[in-house]
Amino acid sequence: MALGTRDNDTEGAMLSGKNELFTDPDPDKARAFFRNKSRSMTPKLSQIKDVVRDMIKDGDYIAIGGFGANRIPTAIVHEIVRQHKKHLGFAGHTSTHDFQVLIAGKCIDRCDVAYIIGLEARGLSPNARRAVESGTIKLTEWTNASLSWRLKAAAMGISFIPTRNILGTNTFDHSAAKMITCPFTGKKYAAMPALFPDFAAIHVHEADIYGNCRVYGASVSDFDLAKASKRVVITTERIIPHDEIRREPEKTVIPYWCVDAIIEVPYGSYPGNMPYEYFSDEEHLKTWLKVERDPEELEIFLQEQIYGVKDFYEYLNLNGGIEKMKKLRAIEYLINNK
Amino acid sequence: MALGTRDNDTEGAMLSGKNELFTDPDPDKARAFFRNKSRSMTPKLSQIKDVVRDMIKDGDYIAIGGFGANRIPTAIVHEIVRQHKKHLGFAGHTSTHDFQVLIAGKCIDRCDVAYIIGLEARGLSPNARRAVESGTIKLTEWTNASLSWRLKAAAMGISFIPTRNILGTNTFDHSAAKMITCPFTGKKYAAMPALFPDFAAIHVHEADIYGNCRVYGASVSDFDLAKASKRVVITTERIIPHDEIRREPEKTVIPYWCVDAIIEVPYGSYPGNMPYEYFSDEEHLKTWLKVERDPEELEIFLQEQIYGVKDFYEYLNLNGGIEKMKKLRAIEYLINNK
Amino acid sequence: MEYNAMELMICIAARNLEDGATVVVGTGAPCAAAMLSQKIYSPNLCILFEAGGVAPILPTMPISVGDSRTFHKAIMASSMPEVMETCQRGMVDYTFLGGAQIDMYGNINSTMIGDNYQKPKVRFPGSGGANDLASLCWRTMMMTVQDARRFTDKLDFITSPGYLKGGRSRYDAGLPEGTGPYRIITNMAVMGFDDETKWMMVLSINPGYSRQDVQDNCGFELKWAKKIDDTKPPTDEELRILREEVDPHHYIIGR
Amino acid sequence: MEYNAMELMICIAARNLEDGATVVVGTGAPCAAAMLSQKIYSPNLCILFEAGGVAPILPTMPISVGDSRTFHKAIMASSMPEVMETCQRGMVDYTFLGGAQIDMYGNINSTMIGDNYQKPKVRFPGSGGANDLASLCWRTMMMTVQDARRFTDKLDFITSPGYLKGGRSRYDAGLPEGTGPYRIITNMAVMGFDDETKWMMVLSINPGYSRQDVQDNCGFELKWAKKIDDTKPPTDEELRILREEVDPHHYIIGR
Repeated sequence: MALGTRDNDTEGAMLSGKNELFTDPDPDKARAFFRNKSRSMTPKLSQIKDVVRDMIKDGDYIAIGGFGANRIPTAIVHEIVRQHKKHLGFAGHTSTHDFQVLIAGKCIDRCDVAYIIGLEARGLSPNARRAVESGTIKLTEWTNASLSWRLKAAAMGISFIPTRNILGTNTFDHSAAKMITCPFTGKKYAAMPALFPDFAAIHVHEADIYGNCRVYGASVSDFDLAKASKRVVITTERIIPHDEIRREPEKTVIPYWCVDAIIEVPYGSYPGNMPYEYFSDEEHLKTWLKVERDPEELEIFLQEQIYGVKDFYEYLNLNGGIEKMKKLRAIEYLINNK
Repeated sequence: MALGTRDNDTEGAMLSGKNELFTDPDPDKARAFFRNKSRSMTPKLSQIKDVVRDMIKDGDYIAIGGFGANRIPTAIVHEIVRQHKKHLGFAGHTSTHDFQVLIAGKCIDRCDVAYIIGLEARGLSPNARRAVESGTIKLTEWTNASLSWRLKAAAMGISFIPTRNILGTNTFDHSAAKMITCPFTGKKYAAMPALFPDFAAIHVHEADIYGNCRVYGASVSDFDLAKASKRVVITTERIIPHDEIRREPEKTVIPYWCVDAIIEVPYGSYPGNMPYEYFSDEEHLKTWLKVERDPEELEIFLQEQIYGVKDFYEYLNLNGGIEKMKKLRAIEYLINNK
Repeated sequence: MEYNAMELMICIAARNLEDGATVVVGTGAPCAAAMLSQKIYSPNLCILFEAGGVAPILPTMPISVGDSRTFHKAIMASSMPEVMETCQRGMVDYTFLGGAQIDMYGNINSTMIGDNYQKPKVRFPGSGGANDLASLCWRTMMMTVQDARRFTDKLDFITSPGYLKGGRSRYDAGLPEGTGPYRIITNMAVMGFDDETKWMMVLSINPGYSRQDVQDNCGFELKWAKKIDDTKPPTDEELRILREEVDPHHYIIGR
Repeated sequence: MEYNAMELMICIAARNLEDGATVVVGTGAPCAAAMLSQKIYSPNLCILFEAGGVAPILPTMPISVGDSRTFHKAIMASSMPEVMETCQRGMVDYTFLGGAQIDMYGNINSTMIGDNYQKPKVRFPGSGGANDLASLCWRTMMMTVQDARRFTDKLDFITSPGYLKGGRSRYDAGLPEGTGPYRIITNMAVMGFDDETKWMMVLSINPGYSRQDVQDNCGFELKWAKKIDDTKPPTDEELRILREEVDPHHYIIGR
């Protein structure tokens, strides 16, 4: 493949990735939005159904917190599918089960890709692979660090950040990054455009009713994601008293002003892993990969697991309820208690 | 004053701050240094005297952790003066008491300035002011955020970061920043050159013998400083068991590989404030500002407080020892126990 | 009740901070204004400090913007980049600056007097975070005693940006759209800035002063709003809370 | 003892990780190699995972590079930018990549087969963090079964950079000085790269294979080191610890 295309701008002939930039990196437009975002510390307890109905429009660009099938806000992801949201853009920053559910629900039509069709050591998602190979979703190519840094640029309030990855590769050519030169050293950098999602959902361990959040274990890019996104929904394993937040302010990793709504969803990362709480349900994830092989079987499975249940609690019960959760807790704690 | 100077580089006529860039922002030179920095998790307990003797050369560029007179590694600062280190460069990122001690000891001959001659609500340092007004130290002008972001660029391993402050002002003109244009939006940015100090000293609450550190309260820029600096010394209120670090890995804010030496120094931020431990000794700081008015009185005071004592413990005893510390703890905890 | 100029300025500033807003403050009068506002007008005002403290319950006035008080029972004890980036992202409404000189466009000098940078006649504390906050927060306010040397059309050094040369020059320089000086609160008057030219404009005159006083104590020609209000003097409630709760030792408001 | 190709490759990789080094690994064979190395050769090897886990005491093999195991009793549970920036700063020595195709300069394709990006014949998982780690860590290693379709001089897509077009082209493109592919470990041989041309060069041949086998199963002409060693087969200790402690369920090494 040809390496890169050349811009005709006045800065000289610099390389430029040729795929589409799905979101606007303009920091002044983002600021104009953030200027009107509430900073009032008011209670924000909400319902999954309402939040998905009111805060995601068809065509929005969304991002999901966590990594792979770890600490993911499954209840929100299912509800997006259940409400048949359409034409969503998606930040595919090692999004595995979350992406795969959304693409099974035909919610996504464009995606910034780093890693979306694999499920890590578990194998590949046949349905996600079909979607990508059939060309039904538009892709722009990135990497995990690229998307991390794009979110960081947005969180910092700047329109780009210079980085030393992706240079010289087809990954760059099929990105929407640009090559720039350091004004001090003359070194070449990839300029990563800021990514301001319209909507993000993040699952955390603890939050108060205002949205001050605590997360334990690897945080991936979620703190930057919470700042970069225009609308943010938090699902949390536990609501904790506000006074507890003030008792240890070092532990707050997402401040309330980033957050538009909070929903307490115990076991909210199921079938994914929630660090220090419960391990992933490997049987359930294996079933997903199996039924995905046949589109018809997949539809039946989606009907049973998502469309046919009224909410996330019914889904949890369908898959073993509290007894299953107890088993997954034992696995998380490396306890032989099956 | 004239607003900015123009570069003759090929990128076009862009504005450029005209003061000296004291350190090299080249990320490949920094990488070449870091390549050989030990990543071995070995015990690093050291002595103040040895560390200052062996890890700071005359002419080095140094930075001190904390903010103002809060969480500062006073023992290291005193020892630098006691050992008559000379011609040091300094990162003056709201450095108040630390800078003022070092300039009283005539250790510094160049400084990146954001805030060095004030002591916040306590007033101005007459001696630091004399040093600056007499032109005996070379200055390049920055701001707190600028120096923060310069350290962040270094910590990220890149030679610059684009920011939206200092534009249009004489602060920019007397900096060593450059103006650049965003390749996506055409917006103007200040490019902040990465700052890789030769040496940094940071005072923390807890560390294990390998240098894994915990800090409570506002962290200022210290996590980036620890990563950006070539050699890093940690003084800590307490050494804690390594197992305790592994019990709550979320609390580690500086990983061992950044750290070259660890010294346990209880009350190590005195006369500064150590959050959750003891408040600043306002009487002592007032005395500093008073004796500074007269260069001769200042010399006598330095003799008594620094040159004439053998180490930091003798200095603590000279200023009230454990009984004083008890009083400062009471003030920190807002307890009426004078 | 009787009051002094500092008390007046703090009370006026407090009224300008609406509920649910965010404000980065330093030590001294700005912190007092924010605390007073929280106690009377804006219980939900979120106070930030540039060293990292976010929304503390301030038990006493901080001595340093990084001391323990600035994150006492706070909702977050974060970092300087965290706070500055929150400003840069457009989530901080207000900040306060001090300075030795200010011009008609609200540009502020807190660096030096003289014409030789390397050997200034007088060196002041410098920017600290002032330039950053003036660049990145939506609205900058200043409380200062007014005299013709301080209010000058020739700054020795522009430390922190106001509207630079007026009009759109601030934004053309690359500073964020829509930001800039908002209120200059002096012992004599309250000033804003003309929407188009960005020239300093008197909005209201404080009790006991005349138009003449205000102009005579300013080194450049002031603009005047169509309707000049009389600044409302401090209420008894404002003074009581300021003196008894916000600054009980009268460190800032004087004895 | 008998051993299979996967066991051999893991043992060779483990020997290449020296004590006191840092390595970012994924799931599977790379993680097994790092764990084996820690248990025999390099107790002080620091293992990092790109989602944020740093130096865990791995109780079992992780299923995901972000699952609980990756920061089990770790020294830090950090973030993706934290780990990637540690790499970018030059503090990470090794990483491992996988891929569907590799060329003579160590460039790797893990994205797609076909010539139409928007409609590939086959889509693979893509970069994930592979490009980042290959760009930013000092030395990249790969473990793979060798055949002439996989080792090709025409990649359908360069996902992760090797030495690009050889010589200094990698550094001229802006990638950090001194970084690049280090060892390609296959079932048949261990390859490095020529210092000048950066062309893939055979260093040692594995037990049971010949020069002819190695070249026949490679789609481009290989260079040969002046002295070609015989790869040392896995020791009994290596195999015992790999089978009993590192991968007791034989997920990776097979049954």
